[in-house]
Amino acid sequence: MADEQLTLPSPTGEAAFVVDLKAFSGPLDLLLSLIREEQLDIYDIPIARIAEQFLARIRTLGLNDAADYLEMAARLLRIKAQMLLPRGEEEAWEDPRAELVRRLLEYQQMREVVDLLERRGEERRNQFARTFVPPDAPPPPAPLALSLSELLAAVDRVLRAARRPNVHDVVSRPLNVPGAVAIIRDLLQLRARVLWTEIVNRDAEPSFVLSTLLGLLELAKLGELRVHQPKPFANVEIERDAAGEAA
Amino acid sequence: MTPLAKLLEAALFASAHPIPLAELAELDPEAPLAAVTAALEELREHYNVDGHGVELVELGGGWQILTRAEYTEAIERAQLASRPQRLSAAALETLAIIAYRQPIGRAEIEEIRGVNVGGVLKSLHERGLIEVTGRSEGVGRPLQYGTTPLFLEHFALRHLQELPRADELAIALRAEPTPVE
Amino acid sequence: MTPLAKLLEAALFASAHPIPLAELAELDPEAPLAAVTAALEELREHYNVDGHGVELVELGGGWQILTRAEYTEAIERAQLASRPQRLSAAALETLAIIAYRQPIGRAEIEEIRGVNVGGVLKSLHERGLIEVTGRSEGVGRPLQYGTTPLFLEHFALRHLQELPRADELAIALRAEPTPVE
Repeated sequence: MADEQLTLPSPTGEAAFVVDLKAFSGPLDLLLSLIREEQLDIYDIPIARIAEQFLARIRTLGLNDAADYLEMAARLLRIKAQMLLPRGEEEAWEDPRAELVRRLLEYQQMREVVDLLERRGEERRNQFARTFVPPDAPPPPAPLALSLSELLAAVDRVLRAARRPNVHDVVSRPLNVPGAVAIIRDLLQLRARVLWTEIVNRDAEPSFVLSTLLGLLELAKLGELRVHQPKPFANVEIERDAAGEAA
Repeated sequence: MTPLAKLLEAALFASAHPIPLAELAELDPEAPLAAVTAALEELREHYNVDGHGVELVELGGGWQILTRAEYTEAIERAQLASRPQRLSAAALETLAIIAYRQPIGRAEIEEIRGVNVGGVLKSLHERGLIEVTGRSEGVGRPLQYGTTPLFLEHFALRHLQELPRADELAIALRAEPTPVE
Repeated sequence: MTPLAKLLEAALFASAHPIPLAELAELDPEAPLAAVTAALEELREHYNVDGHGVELVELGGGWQILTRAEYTEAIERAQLASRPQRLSAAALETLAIIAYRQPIGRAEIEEIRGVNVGGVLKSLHERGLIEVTGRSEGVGRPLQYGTTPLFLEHFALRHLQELPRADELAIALRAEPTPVE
């Protein structure tokens, strides 16, 4: 886990100091530990007092640059102000602390799970699994379970999720191999050698890519050109075949 | 040991992760499932009674052989293996929330923890303890997270149901905020 | 088994590599070398006489516990037979984007999906579903990806044009039986 320390530049520009955020895992943690220290009733928090202590603590811990803590401080001060408002009709009064209490309880509940995970994790940490597995030939990968409808559902998800839903339509356009053959022939008339990327640009339609590919293969078969890829993934080089031309 | 128990032992020894029962059963297509579980029990008994340095445990949705805890220190001292780093409190809190509320989005986790969890989510994801399970329907269709089988393995849980139910937790929001009198 | 033999078993199980005798001896600084070799012999005997799925062997200057050869075939077969692997939602979405927009670079995919797709691309590539088709003209000439013939084969498509157009798709996907009200 990343070391959760923040190096904060001191406002006066003096030596930077390091705040150990590990002491508390967040503002709720700090708040709960204050409540525990003071042995307060979580359902009836003296909000003015706790707000004051919270502020004092984040000041001494140097946490006042940590936005999450500041946000909580502001929240406490807001609640404190609301508590001071005249209540009016007692029945309609909603305790401004209610939401905070709910969050504290929820957080405390989560901490209980953390304790459990910590215990179990520590037990597991004390046992080693097998690490040395003698090098066998890797078995062929298991067959892939994947249906077309799953793929299409994924397309649908992407379409609906995309910020700009501009996934191209695949246009059912017939392949135009003769057209591609003509283009390739024209290019090879001009130059003895062309690159694949010079024929097919990056946003070419799949149908054009396929047509070009088929056209190339056709012309190679006819002996009009040679297709050459110097290394895997390299650009494909297409050369006029002098022998074919002569023939 | 029975031939089936020996076969299971061989497979379990060869694996760095728990093997699900269904996969163990495939080792011998002719063995009924009951025979496989009986052989697992036999193997576990054998390790316990006979006195071995390892034991057979059920966790992470499968079965795994692990060294006994009493030898950990000596093995680590001899630098033959080392224990993984402990998770930080921030990571544990985030995992606890995801384990209970999955699928859950980042904003909801931050709401419960009261802090930004971007960095923690990233590192939990890199460790393979959580995964993206999809997107929610909400505004911006935020990513949803869930725990992985490795999470169970890491905390020696057989399955997620082994975690106490929310209402079984001690302070499980048992007392509703008392109405103001 | 003697305590020393159990300790050796645990260490041999947990170690990431075969362990030379000298290193095994460090496990218990008080045990004389003769005791260590005797304990190794005891462990080997135990595996042989008692009938185990594994055996203790000395290979390449170190000791290791290995699966007995007679079981390796069954284990490999079971791995093969193990349930076919599914693609994660993240992998499927990435594959879908590549299928419809190829050739496409990683940055554009990430722009659409809103998350890092490096790992997903790698695993789709390893599975042979996508391939590098070239480099784009953009800054840094990033790699471009496209689907492979295996991709078509897997979905029993003759060519990419057989994929439904995006607007047809919306209809097809809604054609699921509506729940009875």
